[in-house]
Amino acid sequence: MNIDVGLFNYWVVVILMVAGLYTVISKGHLIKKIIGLNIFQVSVFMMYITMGKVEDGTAPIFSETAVAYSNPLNSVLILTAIVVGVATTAVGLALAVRIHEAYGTLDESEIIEMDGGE
Amino acid sequence: MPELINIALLTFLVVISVVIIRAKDVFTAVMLSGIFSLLCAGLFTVMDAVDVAFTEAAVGAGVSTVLMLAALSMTTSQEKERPTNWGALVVAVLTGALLVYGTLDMPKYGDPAAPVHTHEQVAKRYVETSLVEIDVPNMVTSLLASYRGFDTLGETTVVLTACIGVLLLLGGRRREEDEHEGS
Amino acid sequence: MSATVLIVLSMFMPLVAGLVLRAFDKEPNIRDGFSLLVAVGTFACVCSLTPMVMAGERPAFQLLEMLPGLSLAFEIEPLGMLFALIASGLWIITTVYAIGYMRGHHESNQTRFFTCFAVAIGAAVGAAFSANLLTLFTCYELLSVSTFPLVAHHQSAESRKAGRIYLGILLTSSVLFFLPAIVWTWHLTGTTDFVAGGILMGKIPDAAVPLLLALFIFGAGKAAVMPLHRWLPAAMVAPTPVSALLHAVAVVKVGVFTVVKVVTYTFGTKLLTDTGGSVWLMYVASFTILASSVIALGKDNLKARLAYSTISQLSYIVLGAAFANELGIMGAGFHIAMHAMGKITLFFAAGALIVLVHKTEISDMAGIGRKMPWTMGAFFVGSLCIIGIPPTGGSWSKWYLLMSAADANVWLMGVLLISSLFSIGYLMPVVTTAFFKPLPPESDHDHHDDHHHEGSGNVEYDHILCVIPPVLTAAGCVLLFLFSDQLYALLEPVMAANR
Amino acid sequence: MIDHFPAIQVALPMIAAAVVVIVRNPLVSHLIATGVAWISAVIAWTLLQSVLASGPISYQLGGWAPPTGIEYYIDPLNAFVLFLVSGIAAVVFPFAGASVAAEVDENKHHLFYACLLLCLTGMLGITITGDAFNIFVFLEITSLSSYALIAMGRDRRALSASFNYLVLGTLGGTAILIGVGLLLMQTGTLNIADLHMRLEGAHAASKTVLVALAFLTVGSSLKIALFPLHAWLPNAYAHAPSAVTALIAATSTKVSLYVLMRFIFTLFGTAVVFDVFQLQRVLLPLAVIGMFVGSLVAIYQTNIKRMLAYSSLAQIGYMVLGISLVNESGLAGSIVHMFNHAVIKGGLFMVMAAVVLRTGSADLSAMRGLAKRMPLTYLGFVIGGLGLIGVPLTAGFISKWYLVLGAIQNGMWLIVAMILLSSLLAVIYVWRVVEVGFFEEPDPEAPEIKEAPLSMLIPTWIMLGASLFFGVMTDTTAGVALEAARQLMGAP
Repeated sequence: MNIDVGLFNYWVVVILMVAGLYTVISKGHLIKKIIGLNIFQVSVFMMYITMGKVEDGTAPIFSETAVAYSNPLNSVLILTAIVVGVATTAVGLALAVRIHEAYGTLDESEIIEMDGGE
Repeated sequence: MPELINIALLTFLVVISVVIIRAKDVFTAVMLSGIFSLLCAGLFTVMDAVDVAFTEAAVGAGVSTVLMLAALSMTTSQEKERPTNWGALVVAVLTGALLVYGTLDMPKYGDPAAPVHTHEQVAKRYVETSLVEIDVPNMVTSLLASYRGFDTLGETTVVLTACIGVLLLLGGRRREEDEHEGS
Repeated sequence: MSATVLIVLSMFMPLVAGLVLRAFDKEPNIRDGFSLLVAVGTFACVCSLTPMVMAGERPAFQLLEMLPGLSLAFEIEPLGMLFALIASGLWIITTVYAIGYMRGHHESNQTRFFTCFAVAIGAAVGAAFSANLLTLFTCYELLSVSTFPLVAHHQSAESRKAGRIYLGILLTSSVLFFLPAIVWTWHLTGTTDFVAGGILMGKIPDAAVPLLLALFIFGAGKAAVMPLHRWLPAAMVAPTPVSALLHAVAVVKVGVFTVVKVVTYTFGTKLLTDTGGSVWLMYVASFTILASSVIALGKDNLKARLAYSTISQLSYIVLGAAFANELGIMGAGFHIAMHAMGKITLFFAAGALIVLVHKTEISDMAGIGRKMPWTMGAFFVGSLCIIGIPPTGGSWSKWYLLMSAADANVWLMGVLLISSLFSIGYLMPVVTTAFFKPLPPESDHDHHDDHHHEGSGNVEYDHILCVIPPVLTAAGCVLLFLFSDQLYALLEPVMAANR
Repeated sequence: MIDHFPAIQVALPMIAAAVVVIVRNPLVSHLIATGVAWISAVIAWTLLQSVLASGPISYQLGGWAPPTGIEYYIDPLNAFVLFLVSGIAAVVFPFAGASVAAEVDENKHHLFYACLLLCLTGMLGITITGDAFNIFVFLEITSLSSYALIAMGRDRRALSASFNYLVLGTLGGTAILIGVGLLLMQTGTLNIADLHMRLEGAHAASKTVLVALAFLTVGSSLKIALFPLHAWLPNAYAHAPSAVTALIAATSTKVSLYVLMRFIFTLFGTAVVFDVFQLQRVLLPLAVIGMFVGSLVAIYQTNIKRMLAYSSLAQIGYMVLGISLVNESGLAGSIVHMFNHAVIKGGLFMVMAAVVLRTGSADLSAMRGLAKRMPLTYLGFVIGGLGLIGVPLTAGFISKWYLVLGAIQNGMWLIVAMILLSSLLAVIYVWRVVEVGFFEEPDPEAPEIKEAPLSMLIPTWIMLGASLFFGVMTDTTAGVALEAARQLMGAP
């Protein structure tokens, strides 16, 4: 059974991006911002993978039975991007820990207030 | 059939993302983001990206979640109440609208004739000749190791950078604590 | 010595000397002696270039290429020669005067003073020799920046405020108008070189001529055409040697020099007369002449009065350029020299009054002429030169300007005549007050005596150093009258090129 | 050997970073970092000369011809930027010693230098590569190391500034990732030259390409700190360790600007960007607003590092303005200003590093009468300040000349006035500092302040000397910029 999903995938991906972006901008808790960043990035990954899919294709590993392969390039790019994402998360979290030590809070507006509004 | 799984997973993801936004406790949000990553991994498998799915499950759902939990244990998981930030919503939705506009000229999902699959020297070449040129059945591995090996080197450097960064930030910080209290 | 070496020496000797002077911070005698030596050397270099220029040569020298196709280059033509002669010649006298003034007045930061002074002269000579607009602009800006510390010399709140006005107006006008005018010229013609007869003919739409001219005139804020004149009275907080040489000679003359240069070598007088592009400027200059004369009449502070007089006299030169005919250019060139000699005399005298008897207000100067006959005598001769009465040089320049006005715009002859009356009105009362009003009894005498005691016996020496210069320059005013044919011969080629 | 210079250019600092981590000794780390920066600069200079003499260099990594594999593609533009980045690093790295010793814990020095090297690696990688995705990877290397470096500032505000930068920087990086993805979807390739070829065809005006352009522009603008996406910059510059500010302020935004140029001119091409999508209509107003907002806010700052940061915002406005004039002179102005501003601002931040080292503060009040105590350092500030204003004989004048010429060629007189007016605002904020240093007396109760150490003075003066040198000898800057602009605008 094949349903023509058309562009549906992309639209959902966009909704996820919006959710991630909103979390990053609007949430005060620094770690929650990082979660938002993650959601944003993962949805971008999904966009790449979605475009790499070929109808009736299989995973890009050579086999005798395959009719078509999905695009390996997209997978490779996203493998790299995932690592980059987690690296950013790690540095961000380390910063959050230090900020909590220095300010005693992780709330963005409180930190801005303690910095004298700069 | 895979399309149905696809739609179901995507719907789930949207629901989870909304719950994450609304979660009062960051701990909950962290756990949910782990689940989010796992579902993504599932989705990647459906879309034939098994290597990515594996990495996402290990790194996105595993490592990231552990790191976040560790960070939370050192800080606080309570989030201050904030009114809905309409400005942020507008920015985010506008960005989304722009992207949706951009999708209108995109090739359909799974279209084998899409340019991304038909470039003679890129995707087609990888699929058709990598077994001969590199002699590894997994095309993703061939790409990672050879055709785009330099990205992989860059990726390794990113990890190195992150490690150094975290060490710089957190290494031997016990001694400094007093100083920072004072500043 | 070859011409190139001489050009380089006359510009860079002052610049380098300025830096070397810093090393003698602790040795004021060596420092001041060295300053004087460099001044004499510079003048000698400039002088030895003069015969070549008189003979029709145009010594040139390209320093370096600043932008692809645009260089920092120098070429000496008669106007620049004249200006360089005035600036470097008067520098010697001013240095002598400054030594006396700065010591007599117990000024602090004297090393900075002499350093910046030397750099400013280097910049002025560079501007005089510049072969293209870009070089002129560069020297113009260098002059603005190097004279700022001189204006703000006293470091008091007042002088810092004056410094801000000074630099603010000069930089703003030059960057906002002068620079785009140059870039526009470059865009239109592909060159910024000074070429006898102009470069813009046929390259610029007629309607744009007044606009471009306006950018140049107001860009050269140092010419103090109203409404960009405010910096000049503000700059009077500087020590008097600065007012004398820089704000009566070097700085302001760079402004009007730019105007004359642009009219003769960038536009060409023919373009201006054909299109009528400079008519508006005649009226603006006339207004400036009259308005600032009126203001000068109302000033009691002598330096302020002289400052407004300068604004008025500068616009004579601008007016001569605006007439854009042979006699106008000749008159403008003449007046650059005559006004320099006359005005520096007046400022020297005013400074001598400040140092020796602590007088700044004209109303306090009753009878001072009897105590200081040489100083006030020089002041009188200088006044004649500014007003334009024989036997002083000023009469020649006024004459040429009048003749030029008769050709270009008869009505403006009236402006020239009326303003001469005004200048009699604001200069002569100083002389009459000094000579014919009785000395008030004993009022400031005590103070003067105090000065004698604390002045560590140097007073006589200061006295001489402050009095000789105005007498010398007053003599210069008369000499310029007698030897005006030399000046005419020098400037003749400029007229010929614009015939 | 010379054939492999492109690869060595990036690989050398990368390997050196790993070595430095292992070595652990602060002094040796510093020496290695300095040496590597010098070698990098020499390599970049060689590459630049070779590109100018014999045309663009294409280097295939792993031996796979593009677009199958990743390509390094060096033309006059990025050869120039490579030289800029490595040249600045070569001056700042030796300079960093004294400042880092005072501001960073000694047991972290080796990590700090490793981070500096990685930052350099990333910037060189971004600049040299001819592959759109590769840009993203190296951009993240630069970003991650910058976050860590900025957070090393002594003040706790460095931490929040760094976090802020991390969030916005990641958004910017991800936006670039989205843009690259959309282009990949439309063309199937990641190689910039190949992308350009394929975009010229039917896809040129598609909605997807437009959105890709939008995301690439926004992504790089975030990194450039183009108004109104500049929120991260002032605090990051103000609170980072002084040596880091000098390096990042001089190079990081410039490299991002290079990326924007590369996207606009090489990837999409002027026809698509300016004729079809009219990007200049967005960039031009933003650039002008940025010029004024930056300068006006700078006037009211009391922390001089912050003041210089806002001044950077204004200068970035100039550079983007040059791009949006869409002619050779404007673009040349933009490119040459990239270089000149890097040298000038680098020098100024180095001066501030010396001031912070000696007085412990970057506040205006701490600089009272400082010209007497630290004459050479303070004279440096004057030279740099004059360059910032764009006085003739300084590098800043050259850039202004081309920008004004570009605007006049388009007949945009209002823009001419804007460029000049905003450069006059620079006079105000620079002069404030000059006046305080020269015309106010030092606080009599303040402890005696010595001139900065030679290890700082010499590099600072090399940098400021360069700003004078390149103000009069313009063959290497304006000459190359004109050539690069000519090629970018599509002249044969």
